[in-house]
Amino acid sequence: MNLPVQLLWLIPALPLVAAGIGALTPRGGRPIAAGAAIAALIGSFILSCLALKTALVDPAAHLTANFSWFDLGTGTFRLGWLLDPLNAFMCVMVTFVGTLIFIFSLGYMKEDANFTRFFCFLSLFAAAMLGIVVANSLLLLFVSWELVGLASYLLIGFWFHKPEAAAAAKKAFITTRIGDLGLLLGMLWLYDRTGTLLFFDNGAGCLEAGALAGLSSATLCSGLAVSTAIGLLIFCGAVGKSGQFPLHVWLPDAMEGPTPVSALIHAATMVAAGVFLVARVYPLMSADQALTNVPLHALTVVAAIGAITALMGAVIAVAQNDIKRVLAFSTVSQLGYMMLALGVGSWVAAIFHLLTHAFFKALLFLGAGSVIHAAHHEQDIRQLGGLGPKLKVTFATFAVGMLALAGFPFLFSGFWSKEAILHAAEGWEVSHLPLIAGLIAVVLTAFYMTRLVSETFFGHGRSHASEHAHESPAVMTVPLAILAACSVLIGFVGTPAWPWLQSQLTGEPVHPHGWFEGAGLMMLSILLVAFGIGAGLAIYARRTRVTASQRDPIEAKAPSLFAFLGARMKLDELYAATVGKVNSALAVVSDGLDRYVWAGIVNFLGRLGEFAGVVYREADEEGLNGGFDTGSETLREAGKVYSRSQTGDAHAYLRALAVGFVVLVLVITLGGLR
Amino acid sequence: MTTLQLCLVISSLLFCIGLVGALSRSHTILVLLGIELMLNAANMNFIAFWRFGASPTAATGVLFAIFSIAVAAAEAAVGLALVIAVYRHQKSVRLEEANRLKG
Amino acid sequence: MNLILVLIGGLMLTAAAVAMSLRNIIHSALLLIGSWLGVSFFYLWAGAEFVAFAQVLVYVGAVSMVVLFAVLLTRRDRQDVVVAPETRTRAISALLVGGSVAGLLVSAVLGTPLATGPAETPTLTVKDLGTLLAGPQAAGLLIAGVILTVALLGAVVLAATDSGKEDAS
Amino acid sequence: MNAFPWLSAIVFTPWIGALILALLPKLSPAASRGLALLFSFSTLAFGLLAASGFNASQAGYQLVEQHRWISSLNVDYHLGLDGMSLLLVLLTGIVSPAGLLASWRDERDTRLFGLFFLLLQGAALGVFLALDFFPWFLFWELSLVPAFFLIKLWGGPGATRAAYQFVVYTIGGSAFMLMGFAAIYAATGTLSFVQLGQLAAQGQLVAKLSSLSGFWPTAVFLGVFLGLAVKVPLFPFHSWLPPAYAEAPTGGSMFLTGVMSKMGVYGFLRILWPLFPTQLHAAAQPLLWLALGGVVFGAFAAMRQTDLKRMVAYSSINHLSYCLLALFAVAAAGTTNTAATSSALSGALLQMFNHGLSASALFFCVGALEARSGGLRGLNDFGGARTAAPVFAGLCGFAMFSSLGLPGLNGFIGEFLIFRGVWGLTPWAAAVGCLGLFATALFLLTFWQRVFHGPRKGAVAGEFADASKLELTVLVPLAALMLLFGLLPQLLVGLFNPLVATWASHLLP
Amino acid sequence: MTATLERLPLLVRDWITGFFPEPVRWLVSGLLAIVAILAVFGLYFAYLTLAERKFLGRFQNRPGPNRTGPFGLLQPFADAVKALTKEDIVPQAADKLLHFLAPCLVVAFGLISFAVIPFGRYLIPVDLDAAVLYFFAAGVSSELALFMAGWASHNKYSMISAMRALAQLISYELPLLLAVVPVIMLSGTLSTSKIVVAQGGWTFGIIPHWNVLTPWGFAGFFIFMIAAVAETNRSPFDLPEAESELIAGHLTEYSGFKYALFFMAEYFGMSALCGLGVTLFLGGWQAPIDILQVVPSYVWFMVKLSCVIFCLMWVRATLLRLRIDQLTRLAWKFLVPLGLINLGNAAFWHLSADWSGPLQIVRWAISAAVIVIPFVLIGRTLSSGLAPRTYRYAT
Repeated sequence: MNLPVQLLWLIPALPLVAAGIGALTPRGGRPIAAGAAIAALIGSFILSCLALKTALVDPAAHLTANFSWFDLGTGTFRLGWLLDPLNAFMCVMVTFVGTLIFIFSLGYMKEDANFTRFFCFLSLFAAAMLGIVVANSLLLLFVSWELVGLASYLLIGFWFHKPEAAAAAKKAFITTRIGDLGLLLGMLWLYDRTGTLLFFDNGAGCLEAGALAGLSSATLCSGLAVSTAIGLLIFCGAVGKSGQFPLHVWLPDAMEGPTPVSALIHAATMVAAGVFLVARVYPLMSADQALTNVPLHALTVVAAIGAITALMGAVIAVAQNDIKRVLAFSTVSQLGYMMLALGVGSWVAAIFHLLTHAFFKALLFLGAGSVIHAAHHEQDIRQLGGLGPKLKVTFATFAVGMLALAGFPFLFSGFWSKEAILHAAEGWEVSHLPLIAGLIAVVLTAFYMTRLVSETFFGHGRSHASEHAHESPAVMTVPLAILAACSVLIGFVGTPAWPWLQSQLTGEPVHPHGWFEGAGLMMLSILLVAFGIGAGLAIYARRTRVTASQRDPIEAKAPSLFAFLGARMKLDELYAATVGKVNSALAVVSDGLDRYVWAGIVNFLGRLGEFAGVVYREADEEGLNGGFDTGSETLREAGKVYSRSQTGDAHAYLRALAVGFVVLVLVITLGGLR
Repeated sequence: MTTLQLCLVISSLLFCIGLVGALSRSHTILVLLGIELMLNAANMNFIAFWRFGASPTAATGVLFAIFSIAVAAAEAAVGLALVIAVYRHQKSVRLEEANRLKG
Repeated sequence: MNLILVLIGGLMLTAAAVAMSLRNIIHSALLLIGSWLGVSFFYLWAGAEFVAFAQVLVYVGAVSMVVLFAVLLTRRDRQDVVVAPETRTRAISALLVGGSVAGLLVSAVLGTPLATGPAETPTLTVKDLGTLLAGPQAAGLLIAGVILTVALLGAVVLAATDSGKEDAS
Repeated sequence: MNAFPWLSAIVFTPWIGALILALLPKLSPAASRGLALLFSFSTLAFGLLAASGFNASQAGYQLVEQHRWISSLNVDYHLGLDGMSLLLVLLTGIVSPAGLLASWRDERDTRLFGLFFLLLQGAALGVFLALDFFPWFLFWELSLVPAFFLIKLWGGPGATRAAYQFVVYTIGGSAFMLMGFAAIYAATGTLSFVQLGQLAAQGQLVAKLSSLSGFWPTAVFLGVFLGLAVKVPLFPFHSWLPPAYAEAPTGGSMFLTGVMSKMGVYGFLRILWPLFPTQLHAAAQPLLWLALGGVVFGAFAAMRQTDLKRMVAYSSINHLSYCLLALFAVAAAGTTNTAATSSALSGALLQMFNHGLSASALFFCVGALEARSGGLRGLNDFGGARTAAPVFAGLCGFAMFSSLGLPGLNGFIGEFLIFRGVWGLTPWAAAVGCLGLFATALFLLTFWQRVFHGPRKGAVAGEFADASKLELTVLVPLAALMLLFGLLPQLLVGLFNPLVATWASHLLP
Repeated sequence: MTATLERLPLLVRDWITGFFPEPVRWLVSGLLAIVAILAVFGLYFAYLTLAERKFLGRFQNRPGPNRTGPFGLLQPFADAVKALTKEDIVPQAADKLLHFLAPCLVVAFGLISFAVIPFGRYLIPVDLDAAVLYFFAAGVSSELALFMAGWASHNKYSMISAMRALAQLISYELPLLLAVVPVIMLSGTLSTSKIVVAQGGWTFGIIPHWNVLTPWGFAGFFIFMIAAVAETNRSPFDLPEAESELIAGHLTEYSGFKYALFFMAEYFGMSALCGLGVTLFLGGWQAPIDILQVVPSYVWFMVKLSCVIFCLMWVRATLLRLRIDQLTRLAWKFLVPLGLINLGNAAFWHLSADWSGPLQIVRWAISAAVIVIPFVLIGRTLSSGLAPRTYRYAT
């Protein structure tokens, strides 16, 4: 049984309907909202599996279903669905991980008053993410992309009565929107150049050869290929969404949301969207690779950003004390890995890591959620400790996740995907700096994860909360177990020995390379992992923390460095001092212009009018009236003189008139004057 | 004597009757009435010249007569109002007594 | 043709002459009205129907009324309407002046060779007149209207009782 | 279509309502409210009827009514409906009843309020339908009178000043326009938009104006431009707007922003552009800067406002400037890029409609907040309202996200099309304009965060009711329309697309 | 059949003139018209007096004259015999000539007005081009007779009443003319026959195109009728004959047949003015409905005339007499301004003649507003401060 691509829209539609149901359910209807959400996502999962099966029939094909959205001038604007292995895998991953997170939330959010709304938002979140995945149009993708932003806004600010949560939500939305503006511009440019936003449209799509050739052949004034510029603008969106440097600042703050939300954001939905986007438009991003005379390749920038982010995230994570923040920065770091992989040309490795990371990061966040739930919402690792014996299932699964993230050799999925990335970075001709950054990050990752586990689960409880912790209910632990199992197993679909995933993604057979082809690098990384874990154990597990106020061993050695890292390299402060200042200055200027300049001009004109009125009045009174007065006076004087010839007898006048008339006529006629 | 001349003679006589009346009577109202008669005589001339003139279609004479009648009406109204005003001041309607501009 | 004219003229002139010589003002006013009616008959005879009716309307309807009112308003008792006879010198001088003017005019009329126009009465409809008045002669009409209005206002102002001023004088 | 004068019915039915209200001085407040609402709804009903008889595949005027009016001035009573008019008539039909409902609880002389409101509605409809300058200008100026009284009599404490400023400023602009049209009339002897448009298309309008004197084409263009620019308003002719919108009663603000501001944009599209294509083309570069100024400064100035109504007012400046941005970009570029041109124009038309919906909904929400807090509407007077009134908060959020252009809601598609078009014509303008998009999101979210999030404080600390039935009656249909037109823009685009296609293909170089 | 009936009076005239030689036929024809008017309206006058007495009786809940002949139908003749046989008294101090002339003139001027009224499609004694002007010229002349009667009687009541009558007539001349001018403007002629023709035609066959059925015409008709009542000195404007103040006004010193002549002149004047009103506003001899044209036009005219006169009787029976200052105030402050506004209104109507479609409704609305709003405003201003009279000692 296959899923025809025309019905692909059902995958995002099901959770969307669930979101609608959740929105309309009153607060009391908990089972309805939650049931609808979970059932819809399970339905989507089944459909996704069917879609995957469909896609794998011919992995190289791009199945599309396009339709007209509205008329535009003489043409129409079209949207569509796309089915290929890339998004089929993504669908399966998102729905599967999402389902487990939803189930976990049943337990985690049990006591929250806004339970129904939470599931409504979760469904919306999942629907939007699935929309991104199945879209065959950059615009449809953008629409879903923004909806993801909206859903994340709502979920991060779920506990909006906390000012921090509200602020974090706003920060997430605004920060990602900055990137989105780049994406929007890129999209506009792409649309303008190619006349379509459909990815694949039987050869007419914007990711197909015809369009790409046109894009990469055109250059800007600086010599940059248009495709490079568009690619970088689109990448801006990914930077914002995937928490890449320099727009990563929202991601740690997003921990203000409920933990399942963090899991969803970090594992399945939001941050993965950026990586997915770059992978989706990879043909466009790499269109300039063939050009040699351009100053910059798009992917070079991607690799650089990825490397910086990977390293920076790992470094900052070392000095965090909040269990979720450590995980958050690890996510930043891991996403940097993925971008790095994309940048160095191996989008397949990036997707592989995206999939494995989704499982173990979900596992870690849910585990952390379980811990927090058990410890009565205590998140500071210095306050925890000694939870291992009390939370056995949580501890075991968390440990699996930690090992996967740290890249513990062979058994865990994280190892394989990370190896694939490092392998790709080694093969990059441009520079080896990304490889070096990656390797350093490997050590740090192993180290801070060991620190996290040691502080949380070893030793003994350092607070009332951790001492009285008890294991979470089965509704929370079962998803943990499933995820743990997956974290182990998922890695084996893409080992160098059996690169099934890679071949399915690219649609062409990838030959397994021998065990020893990349053995040197693998050995190096194994050593580095071992070193990291060893160092961590040596520093944190051998002598466990006794009291919560005790200083961190590293802090004791380098207090200023630790404080700097703990404050996330002071980037937030930097932004506040630059971007924020400029922004508010602009606002002040605009407002001032309005209040004083424009209003001032208008008022000035008004005053001018008043003044003119005064002037006219004066001129009227003094000039015109004065002249008339004088003239009248003169006339009156003249009249006085003339009036003396008047006697006042009307008869006399009349008689004079008549006599005068007769005399005049006689004079004229008789005098011959005619 | 043509008809036109007859008309003109009649109007001339009417005019002179008015003139004599206006000159001989001392009652202001009668003086005014005399003047009205003179105006009427003039109007008759307009009509007569229109009737026997070169181009009766032009109707200039008729129009002139109409305007003249209108103005005569105004004249009568103002004149009689003056008579009343003067009478109120001087308790007399004799014209020769109304020779002061100050009342 | 001329007979009618002579009849009308005789009636009119007689009425006017008698009116101008009567002592009772009321009677002379009423006789003058007769004279004015005669003028309007002359207009009718000449074919100027509209002017004739206007003449009746204005003179018989309006001016005569104003005259009668004026007469009645300027008397203290009933006998005031019979005025004293005029002085002889004045009458003689008036007749002299009037006679000379009449002689002058009549001789001028009779001594001037006047062209005679069409024997037929010219037709002039009210519509033609209206078109003329609203079109080429509109300025005249407007001015006449303004004059009438001003005259009316002036007459009202003049005739209106102003007791304060009366006392002051 | 039969000969029934649909368009006259659309224009005059509200006036008939006003007349009835005027003739029934003893009417009870409830009855006069109901009557006013009934007549206000007539526009929507007639508009939908007209839309059902409207041939959407045709670009020209339909349901035309043309009657000789003043023969000596060559003035016709000429009404016509094309896609753009229909769009705005429908918008008026939606916004006006909502505006009346917004002031439903205002007890101050309801009869007079309804009367003025209906007068205003009829005048605005007349502006959208008249095809001859004479009736058009009559309607245009007639709309000022009721608007003035609505602001002055039912407005806030600064209403008198705001109302005077509004009227004087607008009349000042209109005076220039009137002079311009006087010159046009002197030169051509006609005031019909259709005839003038044909003249302009043949280049004769400028020639005839030039025959008066060389500077007339430019002077007339500037005059007409000023009249329209003040009405929209185009930055920097906007300083009347924030006080007027802020001081007007809620219903008035809704109508002002929802409909009256569209009159200016409509004028730009209906008059200035067809009549003066060359002048507009020549002036388009600086005008583009002004429009951008409106986009950017409007958004950033909004960020500084602490009065919510003023904030929304500034957002209106920002949103309307997008429409003008599109038009000026089209005018600046000429005919080179048909796809981008039709995109920009479609976007501008959509934006007009969508801004009408979302901005009036926002004003309604602010009005509702004001009603709850007893007149307070400062940014810092609220907090945590979402806890107290979740449904109201949700609906308000709908309006807000629609206004900031969230995809899936109606605001997005217009802005997208505008930016797509502007990018194709003048990329730098689109890039700068993005700044406005960003700032819009910033201030709207600040609004949302301060008022609805955080702990309950300020006016919300005490009793704070959730959305009443009345508010639901207004907001739910509005929200539904926002969603509907966001998902199916074809419903609107289909009305005017032939028109846009014609415009795009008949541009002067 | 209808055509024959319509032409019946003409046929009779031609039949009679046929007995006379050609050169004097025109004279005979003119005399016939005079005789016919005298006969018809003499009879009409006679029965009007009867009708008025009967109606007044009914209004006052009494039978009215019913003894002379069946239903009192012979009463007018009895009255005539009585008037003829009464002594003719002339006061000692009277201006005898004028005293005699006055009743003769008043009847003569009353009669000559009939010359220009179109009684039927073919029935107009003199079809003058300036007929309306003629009518008013004839009308004003009767004022003179009134003055003569007042002056000649040598009686201060008569004199005062004559002065009052003149003031009243002059005052109401103006609204009367102002009401007529719009009709002339709209029909573009002064000829009464053409004015009637201009009101021909029906919308949908049932709504006649009479002037009264337009806003300006409606207002004009009412102004005209009010002024007409005043012009004929009828109640409530019968101040000159206010018996409580002036005994019988200018009629005080008249008796016998002279008195009857004044009485007759009053009724002739009323008939003539109402006839003019019918001509100008009510479509003259035009039938009210298309299909009713089978009835001869002169019947329609008389029916309309009788209806209007009946209304005047009704008014007389209903309304109270005005005071002299109220009377003049009504004319100058109310009717004249309204008439002037109505003039502008008619001008608007004339200028908007080519409005069609919905503009017609606008035209009606504007026109109605132009007349209704001033009506209300002026009415309110004039009646402000006037409360219903209260009687101090009555409860």
